[in-house]
Amino acid sequence: MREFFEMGGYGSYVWASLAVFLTVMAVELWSARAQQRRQLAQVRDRMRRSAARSRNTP
Amino acid sequence: MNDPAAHDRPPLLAARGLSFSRNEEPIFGPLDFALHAGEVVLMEGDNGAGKTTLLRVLAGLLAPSQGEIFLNGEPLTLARLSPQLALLSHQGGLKHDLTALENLRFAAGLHGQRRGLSPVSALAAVGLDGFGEAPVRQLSAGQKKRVALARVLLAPVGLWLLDEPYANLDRSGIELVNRLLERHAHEGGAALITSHGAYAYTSGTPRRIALRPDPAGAESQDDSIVEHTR
Amino acid sequence: MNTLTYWFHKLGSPPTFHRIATRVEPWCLALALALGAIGLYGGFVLAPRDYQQGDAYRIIFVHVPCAWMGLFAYAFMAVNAFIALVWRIKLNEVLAMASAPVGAAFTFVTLVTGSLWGKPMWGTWWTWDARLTSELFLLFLYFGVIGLHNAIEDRRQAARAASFLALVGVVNLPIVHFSVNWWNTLHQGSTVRLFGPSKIDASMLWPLLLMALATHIWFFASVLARARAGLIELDAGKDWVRKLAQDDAS
Amino acid sequence: MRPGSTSAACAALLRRDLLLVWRRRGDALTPLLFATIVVALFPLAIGAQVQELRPIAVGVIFVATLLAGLLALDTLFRGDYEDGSLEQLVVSPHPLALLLACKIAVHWLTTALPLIALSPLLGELLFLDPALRGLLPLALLLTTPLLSLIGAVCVALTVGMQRSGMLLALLVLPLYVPVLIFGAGACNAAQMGLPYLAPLLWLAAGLVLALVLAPLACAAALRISTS
Repeated sequence: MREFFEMGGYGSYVWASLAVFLTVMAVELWSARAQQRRQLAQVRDRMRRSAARSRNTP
Repeated sequence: MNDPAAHDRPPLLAARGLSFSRNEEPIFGPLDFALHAGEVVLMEGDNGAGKTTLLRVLAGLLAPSQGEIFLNGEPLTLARLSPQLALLSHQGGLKHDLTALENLRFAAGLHGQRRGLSPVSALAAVGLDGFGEAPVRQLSAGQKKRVALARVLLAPVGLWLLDEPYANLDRSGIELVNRLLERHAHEGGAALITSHGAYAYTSGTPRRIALRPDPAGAESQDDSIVEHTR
Repeated sequence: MNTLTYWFHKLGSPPTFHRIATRVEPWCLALALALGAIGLYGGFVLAPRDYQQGDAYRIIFVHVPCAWMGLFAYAFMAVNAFIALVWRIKLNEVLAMASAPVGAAFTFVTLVTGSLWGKPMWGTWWTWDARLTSELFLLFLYFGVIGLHNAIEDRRQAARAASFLALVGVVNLPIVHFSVNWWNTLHQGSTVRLFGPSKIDASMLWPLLLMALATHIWFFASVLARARAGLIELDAGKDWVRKLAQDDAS
Repeated sequence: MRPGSTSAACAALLRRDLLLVWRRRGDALTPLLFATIVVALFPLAIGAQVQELRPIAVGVIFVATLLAGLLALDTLFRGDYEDGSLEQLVVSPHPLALLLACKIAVHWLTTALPLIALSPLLGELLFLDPALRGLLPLALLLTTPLLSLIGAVCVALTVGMQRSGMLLALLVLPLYVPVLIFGAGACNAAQMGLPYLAPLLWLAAGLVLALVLAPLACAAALRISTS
């Protein structure tokens, strides 16, 4: 099993490239989801602000 | 000389269902109006009401969100050229490193020259004769506005779109603008001017346009535009 | 209006697209992960060792699909940019701008895995190989589009300016590729084929194609997620977004 | 030329822009000084031996010229945008692409041409191979208009922004790659004794293409960024 991970001496490069691929993809998708949450939060803030403004202006 | 014949020719400027919105916020609502030869139309609205935006849309600088614009009956598209209008914007469009005359000579080269008018006589017409050689940078704000007005005067066009022509002008300046507008209308031209000052164009009641037909029933101004009574 | 344009028009309206995207996206993601897992298993475990490069060649199962994706993402962005500029459709603007960061991510991974592969093969992290150089400038093009998009406040105008740059870039890409190849022959003579095993037999091919499919589906999942965020930002004033925000909060 | 005709408008625009540059002729020297300083830095960094400087002389001159042109690009539309005369060009009855072509021509004349005239001096600073003294200005003559034309399209995209200097460089440099490769490549090929006509012909073809397409793209980009 061990020589499988060694990949004929190139293990570090092969697994490193796989790690880079997986992390970049994960970060990329997470940031896409985060962007969506942030936009929705901004919309809620704006709604709360406009609700507050309409309350205190008669 | 608001002769009826002026009305059967196609209006110099007509807008149909014209509206513009930026980032989904409406800047000015659906507008329908026509501008015939010999008319001066005043557009009122507090600042931020979209007056400058409307002028930029009519000049072809901005594409409207909806609606159409007709110059002399032909639809204006961004690609098509608009040889019949002169625009006066806030900045004035003058190069500060050049002298007033050099600016006017350039404008004459670019837009052409009205018959019987030359850069020098245009400068005299706005009360700046003798200032021809002064670099624009050294002129006061009022004088810069007069040089810009001279540029508009020089252009051989029927339609004037003037954004705040009265800004930075003293009493004699305001009278000058009114005289120019009256002579322009008299010669069969038309002008659309924006201002938030009450003193604008006192000679005769110009037609007024509400930028946004306010939903609470536009008692002062509805779509049927009251005719210019001068 | 025949059914096609009706359907296309219907899809074009943001709330509908948002609803469809919300439903489709998890499935895309799941499918991409599944295909990716199988592809990687095939490539890293099943595929035989290359008689010349040993196991180092396995990096192609990550490097090559990402390289293809970098170009596909740019093509996808350019097509949407063209439609957005000509017909001013909001959805295409958002899709074009959504695909830029994803394309940049894939190109970045291509460059990193390329240099990770170059180290054991050529002893240096970076080789001015014609294809790697083209990838590098593709990455710069992506950063240009993303940079321009973020630099302008008005969202619609930013999208149209960046779309215009994307179209200029699409014209420039083949020229860059051609000039870099010419430059390469000038300075390094003809280079040995650096990337890829000496010969690809069937057991290496199917994982590669499977990985390519997985990355494509992953690309759409990510673009859909970003497009949803973009649509919400654009329609922030509309009530379908307000309702969405409230449901999301509860 | 009847006043108001397109040719009169172009002539007026060319005359005005040249007059403007003449009024600020001090500023027109900055690209030259910048390129000279950049070239003069290399011997300090690399050492002043002929065998070290001569091989890189062409490349350094090309990059210095490219960067000097890039710095000068920002002034292409900024002045006109701020004082409203850009609007007058857009509203004028003449094709905007043609007017912008005139502006780009004046910009090239007043920034790149002096650099080409200076290039033999820059060559001496780096012990340029004497055989290239004739080819370098020719290659620059084909390269710099391409740089100005492509650069103008990107400047038009960033004209509305305040601090767009660095962003402009990011937009423009990937588009400059083929031009730099063929320009410097031609001279390097000549230096190595290889045939150098092919890259020059590619540059000429690119230039002819850009002369037609770039002003149109510039006008379209301007409409987008000023809308």
